[in-house]
Amino acid sequence: MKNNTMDKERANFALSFDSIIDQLIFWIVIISLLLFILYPVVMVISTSFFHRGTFTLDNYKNLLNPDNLKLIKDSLFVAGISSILSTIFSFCIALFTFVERKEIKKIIYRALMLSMISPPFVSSLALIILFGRRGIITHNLLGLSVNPYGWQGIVLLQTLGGIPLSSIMLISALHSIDTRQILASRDLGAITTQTIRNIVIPSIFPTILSVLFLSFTMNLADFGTPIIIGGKFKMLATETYMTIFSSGDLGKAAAMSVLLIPPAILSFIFYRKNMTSVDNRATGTKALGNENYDFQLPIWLKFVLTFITVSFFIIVVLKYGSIILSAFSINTSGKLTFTLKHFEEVKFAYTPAFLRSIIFAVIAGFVSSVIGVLLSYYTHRRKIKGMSFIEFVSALPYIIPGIFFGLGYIVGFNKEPLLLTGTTTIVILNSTFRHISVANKATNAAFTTIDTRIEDASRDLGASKFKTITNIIFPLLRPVFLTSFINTFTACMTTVGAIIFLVSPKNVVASIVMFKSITNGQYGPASVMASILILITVSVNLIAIKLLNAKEMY
Amino acid sequence: GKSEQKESSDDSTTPVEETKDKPFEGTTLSVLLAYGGAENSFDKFTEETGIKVEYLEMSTGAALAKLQAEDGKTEADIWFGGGVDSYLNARDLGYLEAYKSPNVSAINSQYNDKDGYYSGLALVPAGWIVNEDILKEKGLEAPKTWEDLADPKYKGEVIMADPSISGTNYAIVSGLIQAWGEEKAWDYFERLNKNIDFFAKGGGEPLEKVAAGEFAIGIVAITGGTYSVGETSPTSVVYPEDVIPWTPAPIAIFKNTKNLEAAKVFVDWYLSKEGQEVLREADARIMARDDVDAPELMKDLDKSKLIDFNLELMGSQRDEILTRWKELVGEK
Amino acid sequence: MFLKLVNLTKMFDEENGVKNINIDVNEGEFVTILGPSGCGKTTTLNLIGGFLKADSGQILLEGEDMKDLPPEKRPVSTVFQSYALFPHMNVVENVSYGIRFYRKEKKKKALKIAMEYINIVGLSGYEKYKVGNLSGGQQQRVALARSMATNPKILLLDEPLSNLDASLRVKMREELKDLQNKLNITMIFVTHDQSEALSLSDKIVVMNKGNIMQIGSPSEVYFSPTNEYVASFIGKSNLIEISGDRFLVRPEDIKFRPNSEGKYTIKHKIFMGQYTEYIVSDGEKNIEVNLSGKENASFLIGSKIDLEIAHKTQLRVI
Amino acid sequence: MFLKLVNLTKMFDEENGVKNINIDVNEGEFVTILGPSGCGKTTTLNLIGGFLKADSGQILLEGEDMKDLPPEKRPVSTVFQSYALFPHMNVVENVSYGIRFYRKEKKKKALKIAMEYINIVGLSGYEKYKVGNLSGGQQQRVALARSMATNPKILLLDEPLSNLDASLRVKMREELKDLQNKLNITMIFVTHDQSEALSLSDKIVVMNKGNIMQIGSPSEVYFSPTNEYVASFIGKSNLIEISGDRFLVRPEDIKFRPNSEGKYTIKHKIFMGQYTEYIVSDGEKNIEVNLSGKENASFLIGSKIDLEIAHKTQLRVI
Ligand SMILES: Nc1ncnc2c1ncn2[C@@H]1O[C@H](COP(=O)(O)OP(=O)(O)OP(=O)(O)O)[C@@H](O)[C@H]1O
Ligand SMILES: Nc1ncnc2c1ncn2[C@@H]1O[C@H](COP(=O)(O)OP(=O)(O)OP(=O)(O)O)[C@@H](O)[C@H]1O
Ligand SMILES: [Fe+3]
Ligand SMILES: [Mg+2]
Ligand SMILES: [Mg+2]
Repeated sequence: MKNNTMDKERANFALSFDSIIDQLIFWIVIISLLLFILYPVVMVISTSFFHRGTFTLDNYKNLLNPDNLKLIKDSLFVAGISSILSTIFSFCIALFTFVERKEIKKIIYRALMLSMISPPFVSSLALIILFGRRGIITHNLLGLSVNPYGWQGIVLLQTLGGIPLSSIMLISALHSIDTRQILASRDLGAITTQTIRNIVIPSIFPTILSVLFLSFTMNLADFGTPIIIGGKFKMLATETYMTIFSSGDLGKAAAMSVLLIPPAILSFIFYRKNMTSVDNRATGTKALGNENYDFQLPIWLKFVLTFITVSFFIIVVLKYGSIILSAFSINTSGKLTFTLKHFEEVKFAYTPAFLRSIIFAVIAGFVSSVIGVLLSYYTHRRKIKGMSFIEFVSALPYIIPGIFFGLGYIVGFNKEPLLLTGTTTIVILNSTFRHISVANKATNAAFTTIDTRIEDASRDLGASKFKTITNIIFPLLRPVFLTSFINTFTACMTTVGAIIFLVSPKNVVASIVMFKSITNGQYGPASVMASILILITVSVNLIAIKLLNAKEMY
Repeated sequence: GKSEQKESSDDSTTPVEETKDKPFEGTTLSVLLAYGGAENSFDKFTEETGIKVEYLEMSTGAALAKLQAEDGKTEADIWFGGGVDSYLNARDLGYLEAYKSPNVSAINSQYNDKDGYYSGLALVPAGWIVNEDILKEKGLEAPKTWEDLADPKYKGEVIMADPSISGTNYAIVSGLIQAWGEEKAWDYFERLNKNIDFFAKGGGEPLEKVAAGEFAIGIVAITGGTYSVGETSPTSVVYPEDVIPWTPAPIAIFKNTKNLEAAKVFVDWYLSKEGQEVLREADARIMARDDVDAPELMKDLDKSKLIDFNLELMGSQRDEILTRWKELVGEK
Repeated sequence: MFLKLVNLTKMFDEENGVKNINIDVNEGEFVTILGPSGCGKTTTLNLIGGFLKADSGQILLEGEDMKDLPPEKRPVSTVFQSYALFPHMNVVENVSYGIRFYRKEKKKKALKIAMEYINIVGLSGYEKYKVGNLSGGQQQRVALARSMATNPKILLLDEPLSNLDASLRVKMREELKDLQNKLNITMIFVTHDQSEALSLSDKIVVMNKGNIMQIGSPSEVYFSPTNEYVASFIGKSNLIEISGDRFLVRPEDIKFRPNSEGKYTIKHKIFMGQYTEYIVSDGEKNIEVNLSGKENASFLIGSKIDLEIAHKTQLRVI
Repeated sequence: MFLKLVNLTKMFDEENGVKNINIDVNEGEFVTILGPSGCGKTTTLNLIGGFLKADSGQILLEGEDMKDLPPEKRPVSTVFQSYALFPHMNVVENVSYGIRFYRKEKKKKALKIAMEYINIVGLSGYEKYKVGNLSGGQQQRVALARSMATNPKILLLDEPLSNLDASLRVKMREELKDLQNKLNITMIFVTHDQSEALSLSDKIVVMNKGNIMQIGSPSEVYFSPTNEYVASFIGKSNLIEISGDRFLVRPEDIKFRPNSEGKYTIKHKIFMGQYTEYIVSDGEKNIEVNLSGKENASFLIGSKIDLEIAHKTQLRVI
């Protein structure tokens, strides 16, 4: 009996100690998200309401002037077309992948992953190099002189840019369809095309819509493509950027950015709705490989799909090829000459910038993965009240233009006690919190496949909440960690918009240097930097895969 | 570079003097840079003074936006080069430190702020870069005067940076207005506009676009870099035969600097004869000091064609001019 | 013969798959394929349904080989293990699907026909329900109606009852049998549950590891298994050797004769409700005896008894 | 009393949950909670395990209320329906988990202890296997070993056998009972399978819609159900009215007396192997009769018979 009471005391002590840690982690997650996402966003929006300390609606008064209305119309038009096209093409590529043999599937999947690693502006750069007025293909090969600048160029690049991620999302959606439903459809007399129309598309419709909305918001917020390839065609995101740069009018720029928020919120609500509908699909079925079930597409369809897929990959190869080529050559008025000059220019001058980029991206990748996982855990596993608002907050930076998020940091963190401007910390924080949403969404998806009772089991076996997180949740989510780390790392290596104002002479990073080179029109050195960035990103990703060794899971 | 530094200073001075000479040894200055090629001169400065330099290339427009967002609490010490209009703006917002270097006396006062908020480093004339191949292909001659440039035969072949983004391009617009008077200038811009497909988003873009053969003629600020692209591409630099707008490349100290004394040393050095010569080597320009020769490349520049430019006026008219400009060109 | 599988073979690799399957099915017959998990039941159905391509052999339906027809052209229909209902369609849309595509009726007509089948399976009133909101038993009926609505010559059912609750399972079993009697559809039914197979079938095909072990009526496979595998897979069995011959004795075919001098002692007793399971031993060998009814639930562990064997089957040596 | 649930209540909403649950469990007892899907079995276990917080009531273990302890502090352990094994750990890591955290042993010692339990459940040699590569039965054993290894005062089992094959289920049932006998652990076992409940339990708690319907030994609930619900949920039953009193008669407690003048006619017959199910009718009411053994499998549909009722139970009115 005495023993028993002692046990109990110890239990109580341990209980409070563990729950303190658990609470601590929880509050750190909450506060950091509010402080480093919501606060700066609110701050930057508030600059549109305050002019030198006094409240004003000036910035909104003529926000909807004819010029801006046209701008909105144009932006919606281009972002709309690009996202619809890229969703259609992605669906074709995904469908092609879905019906192909296992080996080809693997190859396509890898290639798509790789083609996601693309620093911003690289596509624009490649387009100019290949198809510009003195483009290698248009001029050198075909003897044409075409003008790549305009909305068509934006649509082309945004479409291509959206394909890798969209295809990957659609491929996994296709594979989550219960194979038996496809069999059932054919069993009931529907031929392949009818099955695709009536079963396959409706089954992955939520994903199709998510993909559509995701690429729509990203295209809407994209300023890198239009700024380089748009010519005289203007879009909302570019104009926001321009407003900042030309007039330094933060208030007006912020007000314009606010215009981008409604579609972003819409798409988030959409995503949330689909998340719940995903849960009640494919219940209780044994995973059934579809390798042995032949799913023959009609020849014409097969041809179209093959054509689209092959074309896409040819374009990808051309893109990377042209970057590498232009890193090694000079193309003057149609004459291609080999040179190492660009390498000399880049040489050692930027080594610290590259090193810094790697360090920042590794830290951001790691921290944002951890926070993203925890956020998802508290929201969807512990189902703590109010967490879905926090989850919404975490999605904000993903759907508003990066430059806007960056400005928020400057506006929000330039006074004591939050004086961070000019420090290395602010760049890392910004990169980290900008990408929480990726880890969060990946974790949400993973959680739907993990039995909730596993956590109960862990606690039943004596592990506290905190120990359950470290011993069960994190190890189980290792593959998610990997994906989100790679995503964030890649994004950080190549991001520009968000940190363009945050970097100071002390903490320049490679992507900024590259951006500067491109806007100065120094395509040669820019290509060298792009090649190095791609190389670093691929290598670090491979190392991460090796370290986390996600393959031998399950 | 560290050991080299030591050696060279050993050569020129005695150790005792060294400590006196280099009171800021080990200090690091942060520079916001908008002066292509200037980074090549920093080593020499460090060698002479022991002050290290870190820099970030950033267009002056972006830098101004950043300053505003930070409310002037920048971590940078020095603003180096770029569009003088942004300097004027920053001065009015109180972000700059007034400092009259003893060396300004050797500099044409037209280049400097009268209260010393900025000083001129170099003079940047405006002109054109032309792609000979394209011209030949189209059977065109290079333009000789601004009026030539507005000739419809160059339609679609002219590129210029958006003056609201590029300080130097704004200086060109403002300069022509000052030189010709409102009426003539605006009439001219209207015709010129017809030849321009779209405006570039950065001051450096026209240069490379012309070099790459995307356009035949670019309106550019002429620096050493403008000439050097001619080494690898069929381009050449053309100065207008009628009037040449120009702008100074300024230097200023930020009010928020924590290294004011070192920053003053920096400004002094770059305004000294030696500093100016080093800077000229780093990027060939016509330097602000009269006692520094124009670089070999620019010997053919006829200084008499330089317009009489009132910088204060340029700064104060900026909003007005750009608004009108925007109305004129529309969405380009 | 209505359906004839001739030497049908499909091997996924050296070990897994089905080998030389020969089954004859008469019109209107209810044939059950019974076997443990992984024995190739689903594979066999998939071959008939056309979802898998056979390595060799023939699938003759009314004399014509349909081996090379794609699933959508075969006059057979499958009720899948997990039903594979289309979750984005409601009940009537699910049921009319095959009528539109297989029977090629116009949408409107198809909906009308579908209503009839919904009525047959007793789901009238549920036409507009999302299938996700139906209970397991109701879903199962939708799947049944959907398949039957294509007027298949043969209905294939892959463990359709295995996802249901014990009591619902028994109920649906009866309904299925009723339906088959009423509509006289030829059915091939897959299960690993022996009582399901025994209670439903005209003919049972017992499979193991990709091979057929025995084909026969329920009482044939139960009372006259041709090999030990079948004997032990279907029902419990005691193997008793009498003067060199081996006999199969079912636990329920043994009776107790209480006798304080008896040769056997009761070792173990498990009350199963309907019957009580006793393990008795003569010191050498355990014999399982199942006695049913309350009267037989009260023998005590340790009691001495004699056994009376009411029925035994001699096992042939294979 | 070892474990005492007193007026335990947990309502998720107006309808769903459990209400006023009172159960007494003795040390070493095997108690089964039996009921249909959704009746609150898992909820009751979750309350005991600490995964849910009760609205009201007490959970007294050896007299002390453990209602407010978190799961990790309760001296009970659960074997989950889906096992909830840790997929990123191998067998021995899974089993040692609770030894490390609950028993707070050093990792090395924990691994050693784990080996003993792996041995007990007969998985020696599989220590290093990833749990994903184990069969259902093996996974079940790992889950059992993992829970037992914490030396719980009570082991809770939530339908641990429902994911298994019919034949494996019977086998594991026996193993579980053996283990309980050997180690004398108090177990609370949840199932919706009446034969599982009958064959395993010392005491059965029959639940329905969040309420307890009856608590008793297997033969009590089978032979003396206190209400119709229990009567019909456990085993099949005929309700017969004799001079105003209602009696429960189990189908296996009825015998046939062939008589060409008999009052009853055989309407329907289903061969179930071990027994044959007959539906007989006197023209008004159907009665189900189960006769076991081969000798009783051959009555023909249409035959006239008389019935002899070997045992009946009067139903109290509630
Ligand atoms: N597509 C496939 N590729 C490779 N092997 C397969 C495939 N489908 C089934 N198998 C293997 O073939 C064997 C037979 O499988 P099948 O699905 O026919 O078994 P089953 O009798 O239906 O079992 P269950 O009762 O578990 O459904 C199994 O060993 C299985 O692993
Ligand atoms: N977390 C919950 N929130 C709301 N309702 C719940 C929750 N858990 C269970 N319920 C409801 O409470 C009732 C009892 O559920 P419980 O899981 O205890 O049933 P069960 O007897 O274990 O059923 P099964 O045999 O299907 O496992 C059900 O109606 C269920 O829908
Ligand atoms: Fe416990
Ligand atoms: Mg199967
Ligand atoms: Mg349950």
